[in-house]
Amino acid sequence: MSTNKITYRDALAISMERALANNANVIILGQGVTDFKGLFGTTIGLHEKYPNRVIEVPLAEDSIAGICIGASLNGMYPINTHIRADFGLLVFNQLINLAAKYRYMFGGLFEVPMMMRMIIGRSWGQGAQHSQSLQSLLAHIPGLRVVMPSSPAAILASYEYAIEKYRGPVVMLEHRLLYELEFQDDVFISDTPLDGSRLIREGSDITVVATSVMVLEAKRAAEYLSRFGIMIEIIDLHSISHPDKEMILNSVRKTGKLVVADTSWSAYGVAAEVSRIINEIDPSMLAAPVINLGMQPAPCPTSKSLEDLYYPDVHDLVNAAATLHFNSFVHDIPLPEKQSMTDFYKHFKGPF
Amino acid sequence: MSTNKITYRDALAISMERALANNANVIILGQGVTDFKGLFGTTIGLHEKYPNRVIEVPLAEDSIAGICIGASLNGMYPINTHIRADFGLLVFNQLINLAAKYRYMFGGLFEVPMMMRMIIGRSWGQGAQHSQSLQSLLAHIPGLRVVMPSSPAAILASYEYAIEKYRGPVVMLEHRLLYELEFQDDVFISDTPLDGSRLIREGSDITVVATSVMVLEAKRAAEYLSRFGIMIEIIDLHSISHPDKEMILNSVRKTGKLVVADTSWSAYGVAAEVSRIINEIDPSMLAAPVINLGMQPAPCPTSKSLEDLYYPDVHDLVNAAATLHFNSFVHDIPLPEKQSMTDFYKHFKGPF
Amino acid sequence: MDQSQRLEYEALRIRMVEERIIELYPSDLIQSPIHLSIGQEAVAVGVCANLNPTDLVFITYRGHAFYIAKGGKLPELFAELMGRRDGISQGKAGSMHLASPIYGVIGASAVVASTISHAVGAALASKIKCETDKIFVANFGDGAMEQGAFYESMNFAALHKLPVLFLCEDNGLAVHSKKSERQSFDLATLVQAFNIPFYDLNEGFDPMKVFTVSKSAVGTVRSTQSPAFLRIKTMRYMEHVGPGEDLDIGFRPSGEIDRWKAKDPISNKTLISKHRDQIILEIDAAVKFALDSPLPTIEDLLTDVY
Amino acid sequence: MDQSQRLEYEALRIRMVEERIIELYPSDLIQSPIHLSIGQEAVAVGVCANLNPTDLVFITYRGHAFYIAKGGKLPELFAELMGRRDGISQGKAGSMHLASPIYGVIGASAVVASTISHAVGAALASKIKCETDKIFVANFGDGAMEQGAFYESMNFAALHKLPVLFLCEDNGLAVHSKKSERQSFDLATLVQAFNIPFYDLNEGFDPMKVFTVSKSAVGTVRSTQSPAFLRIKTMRYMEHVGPGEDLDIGFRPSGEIDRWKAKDPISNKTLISKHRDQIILEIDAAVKFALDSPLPTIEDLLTDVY
Ligand SMILES: Cc1ncc(C[n+]2csc(CCOP(=O)(O)OP(=O)(O)O)c2C)c(N)n1
Ligand SMILES: Cc1ncc(C[n+]2csc(CCOP(=O)(O)OP(=O)(O)O)c2C)c(N)n1
Ligand SMILES: [Mg+2]
Ligand SMILES: [Mg+2]
Repeated sequence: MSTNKITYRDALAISMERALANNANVIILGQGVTDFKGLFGTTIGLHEKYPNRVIEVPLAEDSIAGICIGASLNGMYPINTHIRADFGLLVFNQLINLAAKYRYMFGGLFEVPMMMRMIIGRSWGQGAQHSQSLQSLLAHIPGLRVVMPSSPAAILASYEYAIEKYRGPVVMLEHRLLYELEFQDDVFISDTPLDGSRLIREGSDITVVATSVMVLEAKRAAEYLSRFGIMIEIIDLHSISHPDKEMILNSVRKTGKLVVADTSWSAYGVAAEVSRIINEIDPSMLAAPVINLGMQPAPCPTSKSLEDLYYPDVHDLVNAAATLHFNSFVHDIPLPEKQSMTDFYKHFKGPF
Repeated sequence: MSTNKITYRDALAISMERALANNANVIILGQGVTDFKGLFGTTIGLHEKYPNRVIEVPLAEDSIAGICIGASLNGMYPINTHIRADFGLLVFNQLINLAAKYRYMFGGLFEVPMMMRMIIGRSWGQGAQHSQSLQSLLAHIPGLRVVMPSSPAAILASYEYAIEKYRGPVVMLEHRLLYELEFQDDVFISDTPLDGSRLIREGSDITVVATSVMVLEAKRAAEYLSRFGIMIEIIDLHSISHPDKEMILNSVRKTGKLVVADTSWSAYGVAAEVSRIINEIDPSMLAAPVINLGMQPAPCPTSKSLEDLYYPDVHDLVNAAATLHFNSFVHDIPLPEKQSMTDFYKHFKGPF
Repeated sequence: MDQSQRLEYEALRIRMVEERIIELYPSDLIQSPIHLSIGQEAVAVGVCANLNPTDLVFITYRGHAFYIAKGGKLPELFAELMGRRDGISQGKAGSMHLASPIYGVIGASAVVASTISHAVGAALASKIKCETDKIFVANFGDGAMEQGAFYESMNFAALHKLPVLFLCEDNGLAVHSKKSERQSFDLATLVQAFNIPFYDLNEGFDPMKVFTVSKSAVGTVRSTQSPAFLRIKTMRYMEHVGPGEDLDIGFRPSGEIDRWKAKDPISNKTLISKHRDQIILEIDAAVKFALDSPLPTIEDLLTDVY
Repeated sequence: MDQSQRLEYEALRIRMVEERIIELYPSDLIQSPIHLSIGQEAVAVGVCANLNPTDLVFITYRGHAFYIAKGGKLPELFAELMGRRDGISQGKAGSMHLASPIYGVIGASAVVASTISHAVGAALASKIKCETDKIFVANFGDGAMEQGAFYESMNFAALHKLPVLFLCEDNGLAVHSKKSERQSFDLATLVQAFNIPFYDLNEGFDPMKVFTVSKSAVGTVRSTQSPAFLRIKTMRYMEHVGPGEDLDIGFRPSGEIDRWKAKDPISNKTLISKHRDQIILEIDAAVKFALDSPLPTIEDLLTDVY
């Protein structure tokens, strides 16, 4: 699928609308899905059109997740929303102990097709409890598909596939910072868009494996570095639970140098998993140490001055790539200013 | 601390008893902590001795975890038990969104010293919901100390330190299969036993990094292989959140060959993290691909015939080490029979 | 047989299945934690006699009785308990995760209270599909009512007027812990707070009384397509998990079980001698089926993960 | 001033602090989501006037009013909102995570209902320490009562007879969702199920009425060292989060707020003009303190993690 000039939010809204229109079994359950803000504009008007199938819910995440499993067992395709991924921690019992295991545990007697949409918060003082990225926790668990779409095309392809073709539980981790952005030349073609990664840009010098909003930062870094003749290859990990290992291996075989840029912490995170993938096959493809960029090893602070230091961005990516390229922390590439990503993409002041 | 001929269970019982005796602020809350089975024999008689401080609780994991945080904020040292780590998923909101962040989020105004004891189940048909090992999920989160003690000495040292000296939330992942075992020449000396790893055995050929019960399997494999002149170095990871990186790096620098043997799944797990630790410093220390042994990528099946295939054991460890040693899947080392670990250690039939 | 005799027969059949499980246990053929319903059979048979095959029940790890009462077959049950390829779930489930979709038994969970919300969700689906004939039974123990998920589920079911029967099998124990150590609420008042009709029965040993009260409760749910609550007091004769008893340990009031047994028609000699031989034959055949079934292999290990 | 005047003064002071926050907001000096208590101030001042400094309150992301009413200082508050080094928590907390341990304000959480159990746990500790003079206030909104954690907390507090005041600040809304879309229970009956004394007040605009009813509720908790429940109906004048109003969107019954404001003594002109200047001076000084405070730096980034 290819999209032009639509925002990430548009793609989500289109996906939700199409799902309801095309499939009478789709239901959407979540806090705020029926109100005038419609979960950051992704469900506006849908309750009016499908009053029985777009359902406002009590503040009771655990049971709502279980209700979705029950509805799925009885023929529905539930889409359960969480305005912050952090609140998703309340559904870990249902998601991990039940949904992920349901098919296997009963030897294939049941299936529980359903989707959890979890939105990752960032900036404007979201703080420690509105900013977490839980992809590695969920991707550790067999039975779950965990996807971090980084563009409208990724959303359109993978949401439709999940809802129409796939028969298990899927967790979609959306990034709030991307919602307002328009994308150009955004193409995503895949027969199985819940699996695999996306080659975003080819380059011969350094591989950057990135997730979600970090894919955009990687693009900015790559453009910047190309001016200095350093060619970055960018892989959008996309399917966190089922990445394209061959794509990663082939790229690192070519470049020998790797930066991983993730939205969460590095320890036991995406950075760790990418190193595992390489080391199980052939660590000698790495010509240099891997540089991993993620959140600082602390809860997220609220103050903007700390938050800007907390998250890695284009500045850190350029520095990492230059360090690898020149095999030295001291290099001649001038670093782009450490400018808040929020300021760059859009002056984000809510709604939250 | 050094122990001789006491069981893992004894060490837990001693730790609980000493904690209550030495520190009037210690309270133990959990299902079954006051009954005659006393959480697999680790709290027997304590309620009779400390009726107000050893407290049976309703089946309400979420609020009990919160109650522990509240009690901690008001001066207690709560020990909260979970008879299966799987039920720990119900406390992820309190543990991750609250306990782990409490000190940082309030800029150091509060501390929440407390301990979660989570027991990992295995064998005799525990199945998908009584067998999980959640270390990597928890160790991803800054603010938590996550420890997997593999012996009585490790328990005695780290529980006492956690309760008497450390001022934050600690998760202890105990392994049910170890409870009945006696240990000899079991020594653990550390000033900060919630951090760091343990060098269990020195060897020049292959490094095995193992967790929990896999440390014991690694020892069996090492003894077996020593008969064939293959010398295994064993590192017990011990502190999953704060492993001794230098110890791992030094060992792999020496051997060039690495096997990671963990109690959970490999993806986004301990296996991944160990590779991250190496690759951030110098992947060239690896002379061969890493072999990672963990649970098969599926929920845990109940049937013993499947369960025996599901978990890695001494057979797989010997095979992995021999493969690395001879740089070939085809090697001359006869493999020890794939015998159920349960059968080997003790014929385990409950109590559950 | 009249209704009462049929119910007693069904209850006896369940008891004899579980007694066979106990008999087999020392052989290690069944390598699975077992939570027996001995003493509680009347609940399952009395309630299920009011259900249609299309009604769905959502059960727990203590699920043998409901599995059988709702129509689940014995050969597949024994094969599952023995971890065999021809078990209900090919040996992947074991005793704690029974299910029988064709008879309306949805998957049992070993996490307390975790399927209550599933029943509510299935009922929501039914309402959205404009079905008016089905009901959904959430079966749980007294301990499960301490979980927030139970409360949240009642709120949602009452709010959306969903055809759910909340069925509490109240044996007064959670493992070894008594209700007074765990609960401070009056159940009738709690349920009333949600304006959910409350049915209560103390004589859970009597299949016919269970049948009668659940006829009303099930009828209410079916006709109003709204939730009702049924609490049945019952008695667990055996230990919480495992094949033994736990009487001599002294944590249970002595005589409690004996007094209950004296009123329990399934312990009745005449009933037993009348049906014994036939049921034994049936169980023998089921056990044979299980023993003849192969164990699953590496080929099965990674199927159905997703 | 008499009690009533003092309470009105306190409420006005809180309102003026929040009005200053609104004023400052467009400057981007406060880069933090803000959940204002404007319209709800009477609850905080009326309840806290019955509390001792050693009593602990457990608050929420909508915490400015309780923070101030319990004694929290304004300079550190403004510095915290502006993310400064001299803020309550050095800028790491922001508006959603206020606290003031010396005045008995324990850390606010932005996860709905997540601190109710903390109050219960602190009360448990107090009981174990044989204290008999302290009480613990769990403050939460109407929406929080849908969370299982709320129910579990009531069960535990009632079971162990803990000195907890469950205080529901009932503004009828969770973000934009009305109670009728979320709740099916009758609160009085629910609370009664736990045998917890229930106090209810509709006139949450009146600080003196709040004071009086909470005097009884607090008194009950203190004297019985057992839980009590106090629900106070109140009105959120502003949007759920942010500095604006949400009246013209049409999801709230029109006139609802105006009718409430008409009864709200804090909107009273005489009161305002009497205290205005003095409070402005105090707030000016607090804002100045905040503006003079440096921003935290990389040195602060990784402190206090553990
Ligand atoms: C969430 C959770 N906590 C604890 C356990 C351990 N456990 C298994 S059964 C049980 C008792 C449940 O009591 P009840 O609901 O009354 O059911 P009964 O066993 O009496 O049928 C407990 C605590 C569990 N399985 N799940
Ligand atoms: C567990 C959780 N779910 C959802 C949210 C998003 N959220 C923030 S405030 C709020 C409404 C809470 O309503 P109420 O408890 O009545 O408090 P009020 O905001 O009205 O003071 C919601 C749903 C959250 N913060 N935490
Ligand atoms: Mg029970
Ligand atoms: Mg509210």
